Amino acid sequence: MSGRRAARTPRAKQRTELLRQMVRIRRFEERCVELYSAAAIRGFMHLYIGEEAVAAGIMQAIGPEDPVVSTYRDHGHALARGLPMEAVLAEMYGRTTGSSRGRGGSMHLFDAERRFYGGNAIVGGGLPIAVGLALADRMRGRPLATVCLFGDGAVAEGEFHECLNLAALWRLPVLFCCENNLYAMGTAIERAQAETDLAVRAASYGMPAWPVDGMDAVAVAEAAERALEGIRGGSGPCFLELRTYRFRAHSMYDPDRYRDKAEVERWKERDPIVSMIALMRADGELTDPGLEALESEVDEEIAAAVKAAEAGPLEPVEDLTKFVYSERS
Amino acid sequence: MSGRRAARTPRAKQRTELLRQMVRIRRFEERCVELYSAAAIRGFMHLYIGEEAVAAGIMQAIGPEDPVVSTYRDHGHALARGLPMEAVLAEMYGRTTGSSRGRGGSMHLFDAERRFYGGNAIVGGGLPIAVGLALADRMRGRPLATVCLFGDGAVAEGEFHECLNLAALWRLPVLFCCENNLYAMGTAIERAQAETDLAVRAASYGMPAWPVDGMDAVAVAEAAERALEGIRGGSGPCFLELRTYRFRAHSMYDPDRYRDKAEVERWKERDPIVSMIALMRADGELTDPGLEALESEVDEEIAAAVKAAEAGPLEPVEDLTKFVYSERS
Amino acid sequence: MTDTITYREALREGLRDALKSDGRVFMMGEDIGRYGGCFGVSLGLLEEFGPDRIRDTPLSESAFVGAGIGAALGGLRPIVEIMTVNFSLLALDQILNNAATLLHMSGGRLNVPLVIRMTTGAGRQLAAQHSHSLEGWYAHIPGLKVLAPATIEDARGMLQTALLDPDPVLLFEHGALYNVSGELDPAAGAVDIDRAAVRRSGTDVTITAYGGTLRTALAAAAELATEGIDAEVIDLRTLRPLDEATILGSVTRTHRLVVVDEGWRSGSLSAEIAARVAEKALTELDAPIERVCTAEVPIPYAKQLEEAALPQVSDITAAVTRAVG
Amino acid sequence: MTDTITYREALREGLRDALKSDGRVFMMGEDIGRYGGCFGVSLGLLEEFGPDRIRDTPLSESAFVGAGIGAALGGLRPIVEIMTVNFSLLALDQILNNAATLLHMSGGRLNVPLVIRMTTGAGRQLAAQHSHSLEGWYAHIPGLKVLAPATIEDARGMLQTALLDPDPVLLFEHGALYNVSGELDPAAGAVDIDRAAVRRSGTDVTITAYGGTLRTALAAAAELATEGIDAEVIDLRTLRPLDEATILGSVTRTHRLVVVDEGWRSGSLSAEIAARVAEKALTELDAPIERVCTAEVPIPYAKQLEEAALPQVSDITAAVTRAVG
Ligand SMILES: Cc1ncc(C[n+]2csc(CCOP(=O)(O)OP(=O)(O)O)c2C)c(N)n1
Ligand SMILES: Cc1ncc(C[n+]2csc(CCOP(=O)(O)OP(=O)(O)O)c2C)c(N)n1
Ligand SMILES: [Mg+2]
Ligand SMILES: [Mg+2]
Repeated sequence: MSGRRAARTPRAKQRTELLRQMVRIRRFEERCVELYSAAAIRGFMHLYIGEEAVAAGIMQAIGPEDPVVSTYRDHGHALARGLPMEAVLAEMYGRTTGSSRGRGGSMHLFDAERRFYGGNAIVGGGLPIAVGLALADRMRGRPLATVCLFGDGAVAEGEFHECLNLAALWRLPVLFCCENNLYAMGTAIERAQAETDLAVRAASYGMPAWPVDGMDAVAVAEAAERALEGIRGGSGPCFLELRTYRFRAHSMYDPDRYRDKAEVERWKERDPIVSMIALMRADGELTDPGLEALESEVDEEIAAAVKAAEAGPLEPVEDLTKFVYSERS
Repeated sequence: MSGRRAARTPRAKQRTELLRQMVRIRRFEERCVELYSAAAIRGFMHLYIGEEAVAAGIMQAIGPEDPVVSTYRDHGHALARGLPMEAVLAEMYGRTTGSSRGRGGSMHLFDAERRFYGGNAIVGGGLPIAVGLALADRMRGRPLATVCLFGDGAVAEGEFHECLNLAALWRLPVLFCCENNLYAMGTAIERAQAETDLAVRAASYGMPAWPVDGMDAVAVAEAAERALEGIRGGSGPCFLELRTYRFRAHSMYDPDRYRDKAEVERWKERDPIVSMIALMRADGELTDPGLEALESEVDEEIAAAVKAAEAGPLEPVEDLTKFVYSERS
Repeated sequence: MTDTITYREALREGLRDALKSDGRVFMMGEDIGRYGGCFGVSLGLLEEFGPDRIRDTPLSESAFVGAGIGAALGGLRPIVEIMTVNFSLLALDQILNNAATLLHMSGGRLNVPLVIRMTTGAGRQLAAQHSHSLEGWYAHIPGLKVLAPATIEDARGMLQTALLDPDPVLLFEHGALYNVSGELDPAAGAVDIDRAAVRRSGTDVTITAYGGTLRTALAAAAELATEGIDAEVIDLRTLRPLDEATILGSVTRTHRLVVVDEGWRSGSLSAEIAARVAEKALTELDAPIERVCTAEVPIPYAKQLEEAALPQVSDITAAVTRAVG
Repeated sequence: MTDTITYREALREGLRDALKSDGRVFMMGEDIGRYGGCFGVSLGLLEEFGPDRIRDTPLSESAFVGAGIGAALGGLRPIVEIMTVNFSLLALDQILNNAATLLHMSGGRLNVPLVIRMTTGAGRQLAAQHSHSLEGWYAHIPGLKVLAPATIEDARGMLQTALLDPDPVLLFEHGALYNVSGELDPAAGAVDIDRAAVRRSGTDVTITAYGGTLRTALAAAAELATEGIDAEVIDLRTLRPLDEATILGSVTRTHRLVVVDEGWRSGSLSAEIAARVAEKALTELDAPIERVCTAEVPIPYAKQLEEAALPQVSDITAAVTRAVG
């Protein structure tokens, strides 16, 4: 483990952790693509590759009790939040060892203990839930903040508006995190939003709102910390526009015909993992052996997750109707 | 008719017409209250009394082909738009001579010929329709503007947001007219909107938006004219916040417990009809006989409408299922 | 000892009991506080329990219903009021895709102990957009329980049972019932919601009804009795899950079935009841199943048209007469 | 002469025909243009007809469905695509309270000639929020027509008929059908939407199905034939208004009925069909009505669970065997 030696300062520790989470997400999803091709994973699968800095940064900034509400593009959020990779992958395999016992799949990861409330496949559908979670924590006197993640496309939905207004009106502790990757499926933001400066829109509800470089995990973490300070201080919700980009197609079904290849390449030059590695190297916080060790640890974690997922049992069909209603105690 | 002699200048003519419309609405609704007590009118009935300057001003500014989309508080809009009072009242009587053959009642006045598209009892429900009407006129190359009326309460609905964005994005010719009477039923605007300056909110979609004194019919008409100029020039939608007040309860069922009586009295001092009369008198545009003549004309119109409504036939119950689907030709 | 009390007051008592006995319970909805509820059900509760627990919301059905789901996930016991079923469509995505689904979709990891109340039904000349009876439609959705209190006792008691439920429960209150009064033991508490109730026993024909149509069905039964026809009247009470056993048991005794439903005929709950009987008790039937439902029209404003559209006593007696004829 | 063509292509041809032949027709929906439609149905139409007539919308289901209603009122013939039925709940208020209601509520003064297309159904492991079959639920609403093309011919032809209709028409395309191919006369045009179609005639039992379940029903019938059971298979085609006559006629000949429906059993369209038969042809039945529906669960992701939830060939053959047994 000598390669690690470089990482000693708090700053270096923080960056190492951000890097580790981003690499976990990236490599995990690269493996998922193979597993999808091998038909081990089915259904819709939306990759987070390119956007890892957002999940890494946000999840580093929040506490273990802060609720998180995610979308169908949830692998990165779930992993960075601390859901065991085994449970995530087993879910995508449809096994009872999955985080939703195989009933949810890629788009519906849950973890009540880690307060990870899904995994929602209806665009905008998670926002009201986040508002309610924040309300509950506030009414119960718990000084927490709910993190609500959603895309630029969700901003056009009526629920976005209703929820920003309600959270602002009631000064609820919600951190609205808009992952602006410039596209909603094949629709570029200019063709969906009359005002493409999303922070301007959010600010019109009377809450602090600002754009953040979503390709820079440190910037994301710092922005989230600053936002959380205000939220925990009781000043109401806050909105971050995390400017990012997805390197892959919208889903495994998407032929990706609507983007200019050159645009994709330009964004890839800002790969959040590559940038972080470069930064840490420049600051003497990362050595080659250190990086290798980190990567091989991640690879081991992935290999173990695959093995465990494959070994996970399938729910017997007799149990199909379980969990439609709670079992009476 | 010597009393009329005062009204000669274009300005005087315009004001006389505004006054006439406001008096029509006021007296009509006062009569409706009596008719409601006498059980000639039933169901929900929402009075416009106090807000007459808005309908009078807006309808004066638009052309005969411009579509209008209204709410359940639609008597004033309908009358000022030119729907025959007889058809409006017969509708509230539930007669076949009503503007909806008695099927709609107070909340659902329609007139295809005058492009008056209801009368919608779902708060916010008319906004998408207005967007579509504007789209149709634009695609058909007709240089028209759709007027969309709704209350301050509707601003909290998701549809408000979706429609303002869509209209702004597609630069559609819609004049959004928010009748801000400070209450949505019993809920004061401060308890419903995080940002109570509604023009600020609308402007965040990138459209011109400004507040207007909704107790001043001339100001309303001028604002609408200015807005329509831009809209017809192709610059996209516009939003007017018409600051007004309802003097009566929300509906005939409302005990009006949530407002301070002093607040109501303060607003009544700004009665749009009283102010207009005072203004016109001061400018020598209205004489006492002129006012009396105007009022008695209106009273005659109302008396005739009541008579006609009472005489209107009821739809036979055999025709209940008519108009569920169109008759095939 | 019993008190005379209206359906509205019984509901209010149920709400008050719940708010008093469980600190996790709170209410949320449009005009439930300052206004006192659009039908006056929650009048006085704001003053008694304060604005933190009696929350007036903006006109944002999707947001506040969804917030109810979130608050339930967060450990509270929200009672959300949607003014009327007519506006619930704006929140339907939250109800179907989240409230009804989260337990299963999370493999049992998340519960949504949420109660949603709404007014339903026609009969007050409120016209097409304000007269829906969609409770039977909601009863199509797995994961929900759907209750329709038709009596004073159920108005007070069902809410308490609903609040004990770990899963989302929808409560439909018929708008025509609020002013109905009756006797109630002030100490009456939670009621069983698993079983339908035989509100009148009889031997000649089974009439099922619920919510707003129960009184119509009972009136029809009384009229039929004068003609020597002895009708059994079942109050379904819980529309999902249906208490099939009580219905089938009755049909097995009477051999005739008339289903009354304020929903539009095609695809209403009445169809499900008829289908269950046709599947499970076909040979018991001595006459075709009769359904008395609302005509398939958007409800018109004009009084005579609205009356013609809705199930009336005479429609029920005519159907029974056909069935026993 | 016929061409081999997929269901997806047949739909596209139908759209192209409509856009070509009527300048008032235009399309609106999420990702129908640049992306080519989430299932590729509208691929190439943007290039052919331009962005004014092929309009990509923001994610605002209520606004663009309602805008379709407004555009129809304004004299155009909009075809609105809601990506899938799962998202249509967000637009349900517009569909029920405006599209379905305006004609009646205005006393016949306003027409809404609007076509709404959406994908429906499960079977691709998309889990609870992306697997609804709500077409039968929509068939509850007066004022709407509800179509479910199950064949290549109907995929192309129903759209044209729908566009000729002065009232709102909903078209449900089952997601599992897009890649199915078959023969079609390139000149094939509008089809009748008033009648169900007997896709296989038989004498022993009537099986009704529609949309995505038709193929399952036909497969079951083929299997049953090898066992000497001759099933008649009816494709409902139009779910509202139901062609009751064809169903009753068939049952009068076969005396046995199995209703197949991908909706959740309780309150699905299958219930309405069973109810109609129990009302109007009770004495024709020689066996209880059987329903083969989707299990009453939010559809799970795991393959074996999803399969267990949905109607399979073996479920149908088992039901038929019970009915004729
Ligand atoms: C209400 C709704 N409409 C449409 C869809 C189909 N859909 C799934 S993801 C998506 C794009 C969402 O874009 P965005 O919010 O920007 O998130 P991103 O996928 O870019 O992360 C669409 C249209 C859906 N799931 N829900
Ligand atoms: C979607 C919806 N929710 C609730 C209602 C009940 N309701 C009718 S009018 C109204 C208040 C609307 O206030 P506002 O938009 O300000 O219009 P105003 O009545 O003041 O003219 C409410 C809550 C409704 N009709 N529709
Ligand atoms: Mg995006
Ligand atoms: Mg208002």
